[in-house]
Amino acid sequence: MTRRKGSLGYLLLAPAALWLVLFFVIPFYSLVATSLFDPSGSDFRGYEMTYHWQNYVDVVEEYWEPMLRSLWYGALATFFCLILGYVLAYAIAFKAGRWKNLMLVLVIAPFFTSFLVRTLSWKLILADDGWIVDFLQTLHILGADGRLLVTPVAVVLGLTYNFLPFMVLPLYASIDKIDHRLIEAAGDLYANPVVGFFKVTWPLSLPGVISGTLLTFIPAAGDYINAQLLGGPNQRMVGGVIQSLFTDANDYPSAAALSVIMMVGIIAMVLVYVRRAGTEELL
Amino acid sequence: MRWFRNNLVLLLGIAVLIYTFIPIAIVILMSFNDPDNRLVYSFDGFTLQNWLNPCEPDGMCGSLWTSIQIGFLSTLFATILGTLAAFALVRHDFQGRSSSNLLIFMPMAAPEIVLGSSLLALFVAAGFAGQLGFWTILIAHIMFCLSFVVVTVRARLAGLDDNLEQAAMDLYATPRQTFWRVTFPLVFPGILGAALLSFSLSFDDFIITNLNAGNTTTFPMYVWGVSQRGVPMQVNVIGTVMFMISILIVVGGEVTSRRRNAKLA
Amino acid sequence: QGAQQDPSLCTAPDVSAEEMELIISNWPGYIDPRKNPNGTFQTFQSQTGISVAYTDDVNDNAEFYAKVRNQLGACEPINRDMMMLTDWMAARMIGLGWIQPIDKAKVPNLHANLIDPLRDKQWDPDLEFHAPWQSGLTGIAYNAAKTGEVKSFEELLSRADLKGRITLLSEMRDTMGFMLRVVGADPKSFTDAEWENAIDRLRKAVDDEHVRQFTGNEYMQDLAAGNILACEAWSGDVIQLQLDDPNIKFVAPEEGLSLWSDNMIVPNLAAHRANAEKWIDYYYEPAVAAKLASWVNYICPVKGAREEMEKIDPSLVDNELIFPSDELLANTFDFMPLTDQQQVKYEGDWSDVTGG
Amino acid sequence: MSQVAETKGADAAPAPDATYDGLRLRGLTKSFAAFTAVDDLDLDVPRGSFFALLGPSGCGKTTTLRMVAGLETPTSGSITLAGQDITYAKPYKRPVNTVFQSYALFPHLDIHENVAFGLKRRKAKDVDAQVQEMLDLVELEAQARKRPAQLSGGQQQRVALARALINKPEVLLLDEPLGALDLKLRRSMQIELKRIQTEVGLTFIHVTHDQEEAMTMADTVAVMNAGVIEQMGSPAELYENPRSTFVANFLGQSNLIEGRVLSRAADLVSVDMHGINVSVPVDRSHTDGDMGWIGIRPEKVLIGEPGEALDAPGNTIPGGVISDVSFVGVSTQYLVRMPWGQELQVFAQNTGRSRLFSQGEPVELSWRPEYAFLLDHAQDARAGAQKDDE
Amino acid sequence: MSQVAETKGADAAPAPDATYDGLRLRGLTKSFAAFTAVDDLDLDVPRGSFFALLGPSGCGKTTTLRMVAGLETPTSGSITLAGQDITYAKPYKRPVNTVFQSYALFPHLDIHENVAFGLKRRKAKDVDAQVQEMLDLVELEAQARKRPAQLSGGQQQRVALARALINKPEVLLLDEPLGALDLKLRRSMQIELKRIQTEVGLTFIHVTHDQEEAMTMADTVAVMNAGVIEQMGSPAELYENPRSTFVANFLGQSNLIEGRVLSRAADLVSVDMHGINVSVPVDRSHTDGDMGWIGIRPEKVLIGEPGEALDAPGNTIPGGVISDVSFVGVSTQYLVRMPWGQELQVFAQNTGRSRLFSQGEPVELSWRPEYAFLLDHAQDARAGAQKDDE
Ligand SMILES: Nc1ncnc2c1ncn2[C@@H]1O[C@H](COP(=O)(O)OP(=O)(O)OP(=O)(O)O)[C@@H](O)[C@H]1O
Ligand SMILES: Nc1ncnc2c1ncn2[C@@H]1O[C@H](COP(=O)(O)OP(=O)(O)OP(=O)(O)O)[C@@H](O)[C@H]1O
Ligand SMILES: [Mg+2]
Ligand SMILES: [Mg+2]
Repeated sequence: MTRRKGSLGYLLLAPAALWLVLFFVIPFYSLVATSLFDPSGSDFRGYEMTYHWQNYVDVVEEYWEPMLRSLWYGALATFFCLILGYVLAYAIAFKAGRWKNLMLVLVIAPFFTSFLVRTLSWKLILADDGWIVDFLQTLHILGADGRLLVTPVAVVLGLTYNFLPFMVLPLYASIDKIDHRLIEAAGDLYANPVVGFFKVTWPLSLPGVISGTLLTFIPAAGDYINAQLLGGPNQRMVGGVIQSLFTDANDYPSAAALSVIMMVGIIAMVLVYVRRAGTEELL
Repeated sequence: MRWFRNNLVLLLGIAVLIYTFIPIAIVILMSFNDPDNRLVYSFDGFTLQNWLNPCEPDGMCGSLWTSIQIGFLSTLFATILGTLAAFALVRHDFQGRSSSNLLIFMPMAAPEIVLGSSLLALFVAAGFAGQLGFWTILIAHIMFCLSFVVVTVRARLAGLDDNLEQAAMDLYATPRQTFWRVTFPLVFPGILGAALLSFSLSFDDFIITNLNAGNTTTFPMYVWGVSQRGVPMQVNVIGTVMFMISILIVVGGEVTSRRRNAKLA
Repeated sequence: QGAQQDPSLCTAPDVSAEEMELIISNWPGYIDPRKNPNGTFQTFQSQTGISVAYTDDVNDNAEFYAKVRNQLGACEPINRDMMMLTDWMAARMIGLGWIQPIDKAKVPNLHANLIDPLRDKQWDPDLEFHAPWQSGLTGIAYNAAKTGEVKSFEELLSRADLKGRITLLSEMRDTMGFMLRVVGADPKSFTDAEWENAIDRLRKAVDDEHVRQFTGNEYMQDLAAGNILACEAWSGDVIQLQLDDPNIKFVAPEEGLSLWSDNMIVPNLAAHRANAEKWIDYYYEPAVAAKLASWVNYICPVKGAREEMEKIDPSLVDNELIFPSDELLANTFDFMPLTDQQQVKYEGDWSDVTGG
Repeated sequence: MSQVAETKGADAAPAPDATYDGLRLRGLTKSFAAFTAVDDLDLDVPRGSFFALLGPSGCGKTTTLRMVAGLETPTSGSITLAGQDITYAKPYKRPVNTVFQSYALFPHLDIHENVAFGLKRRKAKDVDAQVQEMLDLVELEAQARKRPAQLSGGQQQRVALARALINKPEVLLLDEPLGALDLKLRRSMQIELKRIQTEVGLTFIHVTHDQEEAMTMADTVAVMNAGVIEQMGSPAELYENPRSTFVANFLGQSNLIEGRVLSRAADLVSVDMHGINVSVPVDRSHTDGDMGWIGIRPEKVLIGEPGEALDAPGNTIPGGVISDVSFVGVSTQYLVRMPWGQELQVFAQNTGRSRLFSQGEPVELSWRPEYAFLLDHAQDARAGAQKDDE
Repeated sequence: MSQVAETKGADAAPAPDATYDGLRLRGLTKSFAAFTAVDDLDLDVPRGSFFALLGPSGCGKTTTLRMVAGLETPTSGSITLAGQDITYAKPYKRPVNTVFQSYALFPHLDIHENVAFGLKRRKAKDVDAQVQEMLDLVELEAQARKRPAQLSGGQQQRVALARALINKPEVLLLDEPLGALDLKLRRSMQIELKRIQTEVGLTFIHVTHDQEEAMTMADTVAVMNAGVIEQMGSPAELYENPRSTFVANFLGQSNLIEGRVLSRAADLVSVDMHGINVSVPVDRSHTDGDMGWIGIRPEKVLIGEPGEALDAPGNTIPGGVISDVSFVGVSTQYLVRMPWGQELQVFAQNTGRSRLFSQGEPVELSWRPEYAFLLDHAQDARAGAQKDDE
């Protein structure tokens, strides 16, 4: 599809861009500034700008572990979301018929209830002497004193659950527009459903896959609340570290530095990923 | 058996849906809960009390109303701005397209706490310290919903061939008409998805909201607050109602549109 | 310098006389039902004719600090006349000069009725800036149905059968106070070395996965649901739990108890200071205090409330956790005020261990 | 002829029999909601034959092919290929390929990859060479690396053709595969198709609106109408001896003149046509009522000045008047109004030998009896004819 | 003829002049990356004329139409309509509608809404009535409430036609609008199109691969090849008197026989054709070299037994041998091998009058000089002819 040249593009982009510049870029700029403040500053003594790049080195040394963990959990959650989400989106787009819109809203409806309540429910379900754990224990998938809560499993499950819609909706949006006759053609040309899927459906749905994975991975990797409620000290994610550095320790420079690193890191990964997927033109 | 094979995907899809419903089931159940103790979240007995006076807990319904208003407004604006931007990014070529893309992704990656407080700092610096509340929350929500809208709409827009738009133009449709009569209907699923996402995002956001709320209270803020002293079961009522309403709206829409079609045919 | 302000310079004209209003931020569920016509809240409004805008948006001291520091630090209004914050946070804000003094003459009840254990705080010895709203004890709670008595923190952190089934509180001072005691230091005054000891001890417990989580009030849920057997707990909550599960027990650990209070303080630029003082004085009337205590079940900081309680709810009169005996309080400690570097360092260490 | 016989036989015993080695449809029906697109259709396509399917727009051709390809599940009926039932077999399991009327090219693959698709799926050897060859054949070597969207309509159609053809399937379904090509290109594609079909001995089912194409290429032609097969047979047979007014009008043009049967001799049926006595061979008479339609092809009608000796024994009809003349490359087309008011069509080749007649001139018509045919009077004389606005 | 003149004139002064009230293209060029689809094209379409555009697949017809419709911006050149430059005017501002080769129906609207689209945009009155009428015209009344996806190919094409036609635009661009229709339907649609065009006096630019269609319907036919116009003129003129081998081969068939110009008289050019002396009228001779191609249409060639008197004065060529006979409905096609080895095509109508010749028989050919034409020897004798695999 051809991209039109000319100023209309700017015109369309302007409002959103302006908004983001005002309410994101400027704050982000002050964030970067903060990350270079002298770490010995405090609300009592004030902060002075000493371009203290050391902050970055320090936080990396200090917190590389939760950083990696975040990326890892984020990736896992994204992966599971992709699998679950694709099935669901595909079913809605091609099989739901007249129930399309209903199913679509059903996907998101559970998320109109408060996050906290949902998580409390999960805690009830996954409770140490809840039936799921018992079940898994009887199957000896879990040890006798094994548990789900406060384990990586619980955290990833929480992430997967809470970010599923961010995967499904974009996926649906792009699967829905695939011309069914192409899939028929593939079948006619000896592609069994599986091959047909990977040779035709999948490539044609790539825009959705890209968007979906981005919408899932980026916030999931930055999330901390799931880790805090469903995980323990050993599952903390970088988001949580930033949270506590900021609110509890009031170590604003470190918090800022860590944030910047995290953002840049995630975005970098994203770009690499998009290049890998060979879909720059989608950006 | 063949039926089963043909509908396998649909069945799997429904299975996934059910997975997303598990917690809701509990929420619905809990909305009928008669708790022995307000600190403990467990089903102790059946009652209709929660349904009969859902607004009993101090300030809950007020905060809910605030959240709904903010949810709708931010969804509206974010969806409009975001859709426009998505069009710009997919359909147009201009200097700094790729950097605009970065600009779109950054907010999604920003940790809420720092983002929220930098934003607060901005408001204070701009002398809005006194006016913190509804509007500042709205501004913030639009800001972080935008990215999600853009990316979602783009998923629909990418590779959508422009033959049909050309046909429309050829049939005297001005760009605006072309958009509303042809492009929009074709892109609608994407926009709908984006809108739904924005609403759930806005409706569930705690940290950024909390920082910029002044002494306005949104529903999530309320829930976080009370959770310290035990969640009142009415919260589940609200959850259930929100869930039901969203479904009713769709079903209603479906039915009416069917009727209209029926009449036409 | 820094974000520090001078309260005397950062004031707003008191318009209490013209507009009979009062804006309060408090912890959730920290007051008897406001809708109740003869509850303390309505009574105050009808007596004084002041309409109170009451929001319970204080979920956490640090979080609240983040919420207001930009404004207060720049001598900008936060549109509140009063908020209830825990000792150390109140102390910090007072230290930063963000808090307005309370006119001694306007609050006779406070000075008359405040119970002795809460007087003479290092950071505000003669109640110039703060007035305790409610107080509480931090100790150990355990589920007698599932495990034997847990007498001490030592035990809590080492007993094999508790491995992975205990939680500690996520506020640094709560937990570290005990940790310092465990390593034989005094929370009221300790050295960095002692701190290191204490934090290491804790880190060990965490690394062995002996400690399951660091929580806010969620521990109640887990304790009741049986996910955990014992935990560090706040007295008021335990009373609540006991109501339907007598097996939940609160013990004063051998290391002692930490006694804390949430304090009413008036921020800079508050527009209704006089009304705020009316509020304070009102809640220091024993009858009112008793009514409040009977509902929130925390330690009531008001002398004479116990007698009043006889009339309201005799069952609570002898409850040590509401009207603690002197011997119980004899064994309490509180946490020394921290310089801001200490604050940053210790909280930093803390969040490294707890994962935040 | 044989096919027709078989169909007949099958009507009697509709059970698909395992011995038949071609493609056999029995009682095939497809309904969309209320609308029945294909209606209890019986068809036999002998293995290795070039089978043409003709029919008006919307008569169910594509639907039929889609059912054979397995892309549409029949509402009822059965499809057997070489004796085994494939009614419900999955598309990718059938040795059948389709050239889709709507092309259905893969937009994300370039031309080369599109054409290679089928072979790759079956792990064929030297794919590239074959694809090259096939692209040469459809004259698209130059476009190999373009995306479908960058091709012209006709080029896209050729890609669709190549993509199916390259697989050399047992049965190839061609749904108007040459409709978007210019005459010359179409002709050479026809030759290629025919060559491949005969060389490899494939079965082609070819839907086309180009009757000449059907006539020249197919061994068997079936005319379909409103979801059913009207007549089936060799091209010449269908053209020379149509069995129904629909076929008579739909395939080429026919003059249908009302007539009353006078007598049926052993070999001739003699008919009174508006007072003129004409005769029709028995094997060309398809009605046993005593009224009928006498049919004659326009190019079989000779035209001449009144009294001019036309070398056609019998059947001379006087009193015609030229009411319209139109010039069409190869020949001139006359409309002649007859005494009984009907207008008859006459084609005369522009050999430049016989002179052209002009409007209003009186003429005499005539034709040889063996070219006429007699149809059931119950049928609509205009069935299948073009509805021009009278 | 006039158009050609105009084109010529314009070549001299390519400035689009404001007086011309038709559609005028000047130096129109469209390149996709390296590839040039339309190459410096000049064209004049008089107002109210029915203009047919013929050309091989991929020669640039659609691209040209798209530029006229404003859907493609020309790389260079200008488009003027009724004197005013619309080269860069917005599509929706042009009084031009298109029947898209790929239909481009709106999938989310039903047929009725699709057809109504244009009228609604222009706030027309009694839309429904008009739409009804139009749907009747294309015989889709029954389908009004179906979605495009539920229609057959031909039905979709008719919707596309109706959707554009209903707007009665000044200029209507038809890109193979009838390609997917069966013969009869196509004929009646042709009649309707012609009727509307003349009644309302619209300008139609009609791309088609059906040469008979072009011949019968168009006032002017242009033959396009590789992005340029080869020849333009009335149908008869193009057919009778082609100026280039491409046109001669592309429009119908031609026998092109090498010859050496002997002498050029006032009215006749006489040419030596492999030893036989044939003559060609001057106005039919399009070369001034001394070699040339003598062209003659197959149906203009008479065939007879050796010595049989063929009533064609002059130009009798003996020594032919029938090398192939094929039967095509209306006529029989012979291939005759001539003494100099070339095979000539001969069409004989099946009047049943002259007897059929069979393969191997010796025959004599002949034609009237006024039917022959002479072409530039520099051109490829096979240009535009079908490339069959010899
Ligand atoms: N977007 C494009 N990019 C590259 N080449 C293109 C593009 N569009 C068309 N072409 C080329 O331009 C040439 C002309 O295309 P056009 O569609 O005008 O042909 P056409 O005359 O309409 O052919 P047909 O009769 O098959 O429709 C073709 O060779 C085609 O490959
Ligand atoms: N999905 C559908 N829903 C309803 N009706 C349909 C559907 N698909 C096809 N039809 C109808 O079935 C009939 C046959 O369609 P089909 O495509 O087989 O026609 P066709 O013979 O291929 O015509 P054409 O020559 O125009 O392609 C048409 O009248 C069409 O309207
Ligand atoms: Mg079809
Ligand atoms: Mg074209």
